[in-house]
Amino acid sequence: MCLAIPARIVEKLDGDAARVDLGGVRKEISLALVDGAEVGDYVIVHVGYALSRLDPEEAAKTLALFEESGLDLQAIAAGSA
Amino acid sequence: MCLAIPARIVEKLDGDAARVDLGGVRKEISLALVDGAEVGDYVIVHVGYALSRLDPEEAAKTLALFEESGLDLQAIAAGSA
Amino acid sequence: MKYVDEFRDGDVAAKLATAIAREADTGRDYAFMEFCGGHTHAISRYGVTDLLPVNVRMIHGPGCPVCVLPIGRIDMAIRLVLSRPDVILCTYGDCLRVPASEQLSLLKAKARGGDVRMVYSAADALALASKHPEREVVFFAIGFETTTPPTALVIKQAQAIGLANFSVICNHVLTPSAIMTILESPEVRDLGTVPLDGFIGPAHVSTIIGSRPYAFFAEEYRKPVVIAGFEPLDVMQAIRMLIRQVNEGRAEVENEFTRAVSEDGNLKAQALVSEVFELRRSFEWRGLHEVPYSALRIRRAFADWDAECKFGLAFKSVPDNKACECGAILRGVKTPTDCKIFGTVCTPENPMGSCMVSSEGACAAHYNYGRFRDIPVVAEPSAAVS
Amino acid sequence: MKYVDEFRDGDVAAKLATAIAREADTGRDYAFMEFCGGHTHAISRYGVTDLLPVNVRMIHGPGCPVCVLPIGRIDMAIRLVLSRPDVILCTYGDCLRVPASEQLSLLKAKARGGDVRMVYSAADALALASKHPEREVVFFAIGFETTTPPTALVIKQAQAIGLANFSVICNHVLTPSAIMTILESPEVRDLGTVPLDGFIGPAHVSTIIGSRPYAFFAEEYRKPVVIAGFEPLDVMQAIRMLIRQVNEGRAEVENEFTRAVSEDGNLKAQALVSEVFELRRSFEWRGLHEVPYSALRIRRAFADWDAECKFGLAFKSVPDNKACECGAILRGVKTPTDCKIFGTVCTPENPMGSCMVSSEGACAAHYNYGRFRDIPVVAEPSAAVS
Amino acid sequence: MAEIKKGYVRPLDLKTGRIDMGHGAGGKAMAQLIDEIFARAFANDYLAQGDDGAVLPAPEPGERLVMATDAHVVSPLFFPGGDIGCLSVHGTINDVAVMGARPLYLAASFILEEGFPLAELKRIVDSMAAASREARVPVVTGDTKVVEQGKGDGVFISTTAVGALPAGRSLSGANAQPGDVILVSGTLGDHGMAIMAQRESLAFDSEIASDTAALHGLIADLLAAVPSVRVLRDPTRGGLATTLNEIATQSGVGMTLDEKAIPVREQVDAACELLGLDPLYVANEGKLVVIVPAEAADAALAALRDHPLGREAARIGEVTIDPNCFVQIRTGFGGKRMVDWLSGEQLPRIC
Amino acid sequence: MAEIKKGYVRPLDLKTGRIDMGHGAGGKAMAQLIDEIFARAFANDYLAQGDDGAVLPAPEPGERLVMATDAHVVSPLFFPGGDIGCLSVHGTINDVAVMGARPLYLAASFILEEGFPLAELKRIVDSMAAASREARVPVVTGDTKVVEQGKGDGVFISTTAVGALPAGRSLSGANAQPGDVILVSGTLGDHGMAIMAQRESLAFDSEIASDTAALHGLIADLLAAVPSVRVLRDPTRGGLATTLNEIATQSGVGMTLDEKAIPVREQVDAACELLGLDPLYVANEGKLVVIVPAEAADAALAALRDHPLGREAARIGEVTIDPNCFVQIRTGFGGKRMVDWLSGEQLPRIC
Ligand code: SF4
Ligand code: SF4
Ligand SMILES: [Mg+2]
Ligand SMILES: [Mg+2]
Ligand SMILES: [Mg+2]
Ligand SMILES: [Mg+2]
Ligand SMILES: [Mg+2]
Ligand SMILES: [Mg+2]
Ligand SMILES: [Mg+2]
Ligand SMILES: [Mg+2]
Ligand SMILES: [Mg+2]
Ligand SMILES: [Mg+2]
Repeated sequence: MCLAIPARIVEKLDGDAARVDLGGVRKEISLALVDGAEVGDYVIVHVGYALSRLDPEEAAKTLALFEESGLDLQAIAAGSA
Repeated sequence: MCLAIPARIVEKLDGDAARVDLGGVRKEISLALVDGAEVGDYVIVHVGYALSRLDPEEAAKTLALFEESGLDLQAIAAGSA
Repeated sequence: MKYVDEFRDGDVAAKLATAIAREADTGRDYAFMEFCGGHTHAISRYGVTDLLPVNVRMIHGPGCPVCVLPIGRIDMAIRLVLSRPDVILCTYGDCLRVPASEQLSLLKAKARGGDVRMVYSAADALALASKHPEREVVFFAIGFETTTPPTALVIKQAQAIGLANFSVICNHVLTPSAIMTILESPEVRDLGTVPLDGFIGPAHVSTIIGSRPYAFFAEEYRKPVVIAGFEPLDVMQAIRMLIRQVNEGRAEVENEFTRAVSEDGNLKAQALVSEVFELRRSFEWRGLHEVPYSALRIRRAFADWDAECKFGLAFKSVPDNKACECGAILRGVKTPTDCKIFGTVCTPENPMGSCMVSSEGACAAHYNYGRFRDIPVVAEPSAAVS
Repeated sequence: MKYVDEFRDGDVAAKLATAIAREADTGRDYAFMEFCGGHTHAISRYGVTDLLPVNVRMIHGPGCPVCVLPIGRIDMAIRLVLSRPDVILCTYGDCLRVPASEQLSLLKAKARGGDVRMVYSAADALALASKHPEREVVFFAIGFETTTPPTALVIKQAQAIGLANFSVICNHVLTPSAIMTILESPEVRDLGTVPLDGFIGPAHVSTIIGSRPYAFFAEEYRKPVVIAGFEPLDVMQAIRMLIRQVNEGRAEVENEFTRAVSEDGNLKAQALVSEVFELRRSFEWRGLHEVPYSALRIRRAFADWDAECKFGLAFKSVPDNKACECGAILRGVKTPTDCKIFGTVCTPENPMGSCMVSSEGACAAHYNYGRFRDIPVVAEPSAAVS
Repeated sequence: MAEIKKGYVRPLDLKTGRIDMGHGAGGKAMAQLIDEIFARAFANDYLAQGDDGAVLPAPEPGERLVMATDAHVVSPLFFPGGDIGCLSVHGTINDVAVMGARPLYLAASFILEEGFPLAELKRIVDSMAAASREARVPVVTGDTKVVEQGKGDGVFISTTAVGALPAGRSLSGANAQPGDVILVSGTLGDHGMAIMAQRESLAFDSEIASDTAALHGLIADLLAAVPSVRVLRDPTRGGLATTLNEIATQSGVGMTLDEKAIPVREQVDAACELLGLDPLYVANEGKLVVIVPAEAADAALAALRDHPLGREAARIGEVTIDPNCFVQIRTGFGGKRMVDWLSGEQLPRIC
Repeated sequence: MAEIKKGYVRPLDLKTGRIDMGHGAGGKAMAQLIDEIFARAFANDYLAQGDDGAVLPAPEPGERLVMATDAHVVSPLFFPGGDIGCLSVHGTINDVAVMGARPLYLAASFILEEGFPLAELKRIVDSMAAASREARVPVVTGDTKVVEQGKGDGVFISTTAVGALPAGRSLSGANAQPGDVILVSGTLGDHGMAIMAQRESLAFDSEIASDTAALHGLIADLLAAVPSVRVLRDPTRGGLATTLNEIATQSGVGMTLDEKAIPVREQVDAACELLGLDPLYVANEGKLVVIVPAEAADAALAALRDHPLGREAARIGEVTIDPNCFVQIRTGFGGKRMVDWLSGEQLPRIC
């Protein structure tokens, strides 16, 4: 449920409005539900509203966690598991 | 101006309404503007309203007047004009 | 169709034609005005001209409600329907194509989104208002005395049932005032540029007003009047009766249409009309300018159903197209072919003046039915009628 | 697409698959419920099942707002829009096909003349109301905590600008109550017919409510919860984290979706929601029957924008199609293929139950993406992926 | 269409069902609609190919192709004497047939309005299929689109017919020559008046029925008897008057008609009087205008009258020399006037 | 159409004029509209015959006819990459071309809504004429109807194309065989997404343009290089997914696709993510699905890539044995799933 997608703020518009970019597609959304989002930030967009900012560091950490499996595999190969 | 056509009343309906016949075509009209029109009478119909009753005797007289020309022609032929 | 076909009989027509030819004095010209578009239409539609002697000339009068409706009245209706999406403007089919300002017409206003609907009868407009209580239904009423009583009736009915969303733009006009205007025109009265030997009087208008109102013209202006039906034999017979009056030096009101017209007319309808309407001090007629006491407006007591009051509509006079000769044609001063743009810029497709709109208009009648006469026929292998 | 494509990487998926296979104890089965349709969709759409060991089974939960919307709520909206031509009913595309009574749906009500419009955003519904002051614009709002704040916002905006022709039918429901209901169900709690070793917790709901609300379940019911994003790698990682908790005997709330979810969630959105909405004592969920304190209604202060008050709408509970097993499926008790009419009478073309509507519904996901698995493949000349 | 293996098990609800947007979206709902309404009614081998286009036998050697198309937008959809379904078959077949060609194939495209009752759609398609069978001109390919409510008017049907024109045959509106005789195959104005009688704003009662019919049988008989026919045309929109003006203009000739000779049913005549219309401008959907050399006129008239659709055929006038291309008429009254093109729309008038 | 001698002297007002009911009534106003907008734009000898049907040279001896029709009802009428005019030419030509036939002639019927601006009509017709000239497929006959405001949607255009199919050539959706290879001629979903971007309710900005194009040139090159092609089809409404399911069902086979190999532009992909749609179900108007025997796949791919319309052609899957006629896909993620028919309409979703 709750289809939402991370998009990058490319322009802040009047009021709470902002323009976001997703793979070259631009759409006007509302920032009324998040504080402090700035141009360049990624926000999670749902039904035309940003729900939260996306934390790039946490994203990188999560991606690194996925790769843990690779590390473990090496450990297995080394017979240490 | 004032396109109007003689049609025969074939049925009296509720209120002032009546059904008239013109060459086999039937249409509902209003008799609100004429008094005393009955089934069988011809009325002059304009924009869905009967404007007056048509007097069959007068119609016959007028047709006869047209033919006067024929009588005169005979008179001419007889050299009396 | 009984009482129709008998009055269109070609054999009788031939006999009447012979009679007219015989009775007309070859030593003089006769010029008669058929006041009504209905007569104009019959003359063109049935080719009556072909059956008349060359010295009998028919002049088309202003008796076509569409033709005399001034631009400003249509503009008023267009402004209303285009500015108020809640308005349904209904009117008779005849009005839809009348040219108004800015190259618009009610038909074109419809194409621009106005809710304009054609009705067959005033009663249909009333029914529409009952059916659409959430809309404002405005009936754009036109017509001479013939068409006025139905309008009076629906206004009374709307009042009786308290139908608040119905109203009427009243454009009803009066025949006698128009005839008077023509008789008073300098061309007829003083200059004599329009020779006028008599009138064919209205058929269906007279079913309502009777034959009496014409007596004044016959007496005061010494013009014979013959009230005639709208079938072609009626017209021919009326011409014959007018020729006789002229020949005999009479100027009387005669009634050829006795099968439907009495001296008094329809008193019930007359009473209804005077209950609902009153005279306007003055009203603009296309071609005749302002004509005093020539039209009706809705009485105060029925003001709630008077769209002009209800919506605060203001009439603004708009001059005709400069090239258009409608005015002169309606007064009998000119004929359609005198107009420089007849048949070129002005056609039934793109009428510049109102006489090109209704098939009763002098220009449209000549364009649709008669313009072949303006062009010499090169050759014709098959014989035409003699 | 940054932050999207990285989380769909097939090479990483293969490594994660190996890791899961290695970490899963072959001596036991694992049954996890993904609460959200978003996860259900990701699993089906990307074929995640193919990458899981056979002893890891995913149970689809009730986390699809379309699937849990009871027939009676849609009926209410249909009755309104069909009985009042002045109403424009707008809603998200997802709601249009949900089957209601009398073989209707909002889409079919539209075909019957109801003015039903799809909007992309609650803001579009508000804009529609400003644009059509002569109409009543009713927004049929559905969704979990994710979709609720935008609805709260437009209600506040309507109040601020005094937009009297806008109102909302509020169907917003709450995730924790639904999870609780499942955990309290006899099948899970007493009968043990639904083995449930842990939950994948909502992604976008949690951006709003944060991770804290799940602590109760972990502690009280001893079930591990991993909040995860809706991309397929997120799902796989969450499964791996759940397997680890099970293996290690832990029952904690873990957060895989730290890039967007904090412990507290979006406090601004939470404040807005509690300003505009209050708890309903009870609300019907499709498949779960009445669930206490599981939904929101519009507060008294905003009653003018509450369509249920404004139009006096009454909810009438309507039983599901008898053959439909949606309820059992939503509680994890049955799977789509347990339903006798799955894929025959009930298809996405003619859904009998709501699980066949949204592509997040368990039945639709299995029908659209997975039903080839139910049928033995005869032969296949080209090699499939291993 | 190919037999589409049903991913749907429940048949269409032909009693209370209605068209929704899904029926035009290209997916399963559309496949089912096509399968259960269109393919079933039109059933023929060409349509059964189920591809984007139908593969069809070409005309005989030496023959040329004739192609004609018409959009049908009639309101009401059902009227005395027919409906939009059979009309859409006849209207296009006739345009091919008046060129002297054998109509071979029909293509049909439907624009359906959301909310349109399936029961009415089925009635229309069945009527269309019956007309196509009777005419022996199969509907070999088709298309269906759905538009939102308020953006259509129930059903619009565009049909295109392809026919084969025998070598050496040349019929064209440009072929009329001074001295030729003008015939019509029967009474005029029936179709248009049958439609107008149904309009809410005009409603009157009559027995007037549309004359909608496929004319290729009548034309085949006529051409077999009188190969020298120069022009054939079906006087549809704009009526006889407009059709004759078109031909006069195309051929650079004039025409003179005899009003008394033009066949018009009494009720059509009466309805025209009521509404202030002229039957010469009222549409026909099963009538033929024939122009033949004078010497062949009697034979042509006889051939027309031998066919059930030509029983009331009449000789109505002659072609004349006229660089102005005017069509004139001798009125029944004894005068003469022009018969011009239809101007604008035929609107009922009060004056 | 014949040169209609003008009973009108004032040209159409192409700046501010609008369609009114008179333009469809069959009289002079219609003649002028046809003359000044349609005949002028489409100008060709067949149309100039001015009769009810066009007389046309038949196909070469031994060739068969192919006939296809489509109604076009797109909204908005103008969109990035095209408009309803060129679309209506391409859409129908393509249906004839995918049968392997040379498209020869087009018939076009227009349903215009009262009030539609003449300027826009002219733009559309000019675009249609340009597409027809470029494709060298003339519009040989046509029809125009006008419907009242609120009973149409600006302009609907139904086109029918006739083509000639060389002897011995047989392309059909029923020809796919297990082991065959599936190709597409380029990126998917461009047309549908270009349209959706314009919808008021969804509006987003992108550089996505419709791919609308006539494919018969590309097809001619392909068939010249690889005569063994078994199936061609243009994946229009319902997208690639529905087209492949149709073919699978017609041929009684299964298919397996490789998701990674399917070309989709980044912006189309992104727009689909935003709206919750799947590019495999989004319409194309200038793309080709090609099914060839495996041994001819490389040659076919090369032939496609040699043509400007096939630069981004790709091999996307294989035909399998499957009595259930399922289309399956290996996801980029490494799993497998079905790709079913489009169900209902593609609606943007929030969940
Ligand atoms: S031809 Fe036209 S412009 Fe000239 S007088 Fe007649 S109506 Fe007026
Ligand atoms: S297949 Fe349909 S009827 Fe059966 S449980 Fe699923 S939604 Fe309900
Ligand atoms: Mg045609
Ligand atoms: Mg036709
Ligand atoms: Mg024709
Ligand atoms: Mg098609
Ligand atoms: Mg409608
Ligand atoms: Mg097609
Ligand atoms: Mg196509
Ligand atoms: Mg196709
Ligand atoms: Mg046509
Ligand atoms: Mg519209």
